[in-house]
Amino acid sequence: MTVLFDLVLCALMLLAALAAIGGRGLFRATVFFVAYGITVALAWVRLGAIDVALAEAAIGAGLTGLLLLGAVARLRRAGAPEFPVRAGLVPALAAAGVAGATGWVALRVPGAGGLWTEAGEALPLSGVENPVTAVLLNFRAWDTLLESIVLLAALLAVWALAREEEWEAPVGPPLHARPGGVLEGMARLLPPVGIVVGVFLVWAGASQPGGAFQGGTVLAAVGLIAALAGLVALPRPDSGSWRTALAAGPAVFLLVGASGLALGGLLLFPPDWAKAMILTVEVFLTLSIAATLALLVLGPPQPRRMP
Amino acid sequence: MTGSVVLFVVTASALIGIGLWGFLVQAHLLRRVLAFNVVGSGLFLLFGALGWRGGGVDPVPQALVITGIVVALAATAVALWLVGRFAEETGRADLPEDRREDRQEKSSAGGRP
Amino acid sequence: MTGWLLFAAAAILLTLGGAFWRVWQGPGEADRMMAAQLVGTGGVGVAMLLAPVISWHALDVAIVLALLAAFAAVGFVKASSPDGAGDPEEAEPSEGEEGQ
Amino acid sequence: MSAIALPDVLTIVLTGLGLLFFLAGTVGLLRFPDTFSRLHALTKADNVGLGLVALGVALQAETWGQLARIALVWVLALVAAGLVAQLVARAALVDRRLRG
Repeated sequence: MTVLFDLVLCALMLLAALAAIGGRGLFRATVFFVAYGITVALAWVRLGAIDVALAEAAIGAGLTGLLLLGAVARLRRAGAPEFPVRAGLVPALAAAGVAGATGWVALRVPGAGGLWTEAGEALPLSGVENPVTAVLLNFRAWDTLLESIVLLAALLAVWALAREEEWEAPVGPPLHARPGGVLEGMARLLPPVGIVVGVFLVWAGASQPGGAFQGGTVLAAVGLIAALAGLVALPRPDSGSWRTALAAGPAVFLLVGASGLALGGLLLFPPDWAKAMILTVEVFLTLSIAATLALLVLGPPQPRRMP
Repeated sequence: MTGSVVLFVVTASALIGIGLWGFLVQAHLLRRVLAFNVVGSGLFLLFGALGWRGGGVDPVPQALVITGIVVALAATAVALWLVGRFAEETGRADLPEDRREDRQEKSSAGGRP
Repeated sequence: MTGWLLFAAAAILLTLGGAFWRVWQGPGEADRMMAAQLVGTGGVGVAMLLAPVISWHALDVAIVLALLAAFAAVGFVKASSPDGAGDPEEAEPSEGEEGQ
Repeated sequence: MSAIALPDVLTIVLTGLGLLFFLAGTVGLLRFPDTFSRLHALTKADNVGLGLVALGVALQAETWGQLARIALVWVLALVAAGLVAQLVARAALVDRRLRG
């Protein structure tokens, strides 16, 4: 039965990907990409990688879809034309060749090994019980620190696209909705639940699937729902409190990591202190991830057109 | 169970191929962002399938993939806002060097930078 | 029980194939969007059915999927409003008067 | 494996019924003639189906936390479906008017 399920799931993933890449019509391709994100999240559930499935569900099936649909509408308003695919034998052969070579090499990788056992042995020293969180925030803390800085850099790149005269305006388009309408009702209903879910995912991340990235993404998503309904005032890019929130995660991470210098080395968490240090980092990291992702989706300050 | 691992490895490789094909045949920049994301998720799945150890995935590739998913979102956001701004300035969503083959588009795009 | 749950999950996935057909076929953007919504609901169902088989933590994935199920649709209705930032309900009163 | 326990039988019956509703929703999505009747088929059938699946899985739950999560998933899915149906239908209406 497992094989039947896997076959159907893989077939759906491939169909959705093909339609998203090769299907005619930008809107259709984008909707297929959203459906594709959902099937990929299910594939991660199937593999038992719940931590990844949570991230993929929140990002692949949530934030990315919102970003893409917004971009499609924006291109349409700009009058950018669409074109048919430039079909030909050479690109198809090249892509098939790379795919075949990748699969062939991947299947010949020796099965034994991995870092499963090493991670398991070091887990008691990491300060947390969830091995994925241990890898993210302790064993490979460098990756995660730099990643949080990459997110910040991406936001700066997006903000750099603002026009000079709009720099003083709040970020994103001027969002509005009918007062008392369905959208506003939804924006009052979902965020309280979403905040509970997001905070739970961060808190639970120490011992079970979840963590700063998954929780932060959920928080960003429900914040965006409130913003889309026009319920929260959007900040200007030069807002001091928002800049503090954006930088708090990497800054606290660096500070806590540097305090490890006295105890052994940069970003080394001694076992007795590890739990408190990791939790501190995670709280601030969640705040920064939520703020950065939400602002990345909203984009730079945009023209205030009168409807 | 190894049968399923083979299936997921093959699917992941095919996804990488599909995404790459999109990169080669689509001139539209938003289509290329989609292709980039499909290649990325194919690679992530490959990590997952190869890290499969009976009942779960090795935590190290899992952590790498989570990092990858978040960075891919950041890159996608930058790319999409860049494409949107490019389209607002030029009225197009493709690059000049990709236009040679589109004869029907040539006449209307002649005056554009 | 494991076998049945996996079968049921596979069957729901198969019905999602129908939703895929509707996304492909359209004809309107609303048709495509709500077919994607069906894929989301089906995905929630599959994640729930996998929970007893794979890991009960799959329920957390189902919660996140269900919480954000409306997300893409909200993005769609926002984006399809005239200025790209509005709400389809706002357009109704004035246009309704025109119709009458 | 010789005798199946009662909760397991109920799980099979409930998830089986849920599957039928998913199937019905998909058939409606494929066969109904216009956007609005398709929306109807989708949100009704689909969420009853998901509810039955949730009940079936709930019978397998081992802790109260799992039960609470299953309930939350269902409630969230119901809310999302209702909201999305409203919003997408409005967007389709506006779209139709604008196109004449």
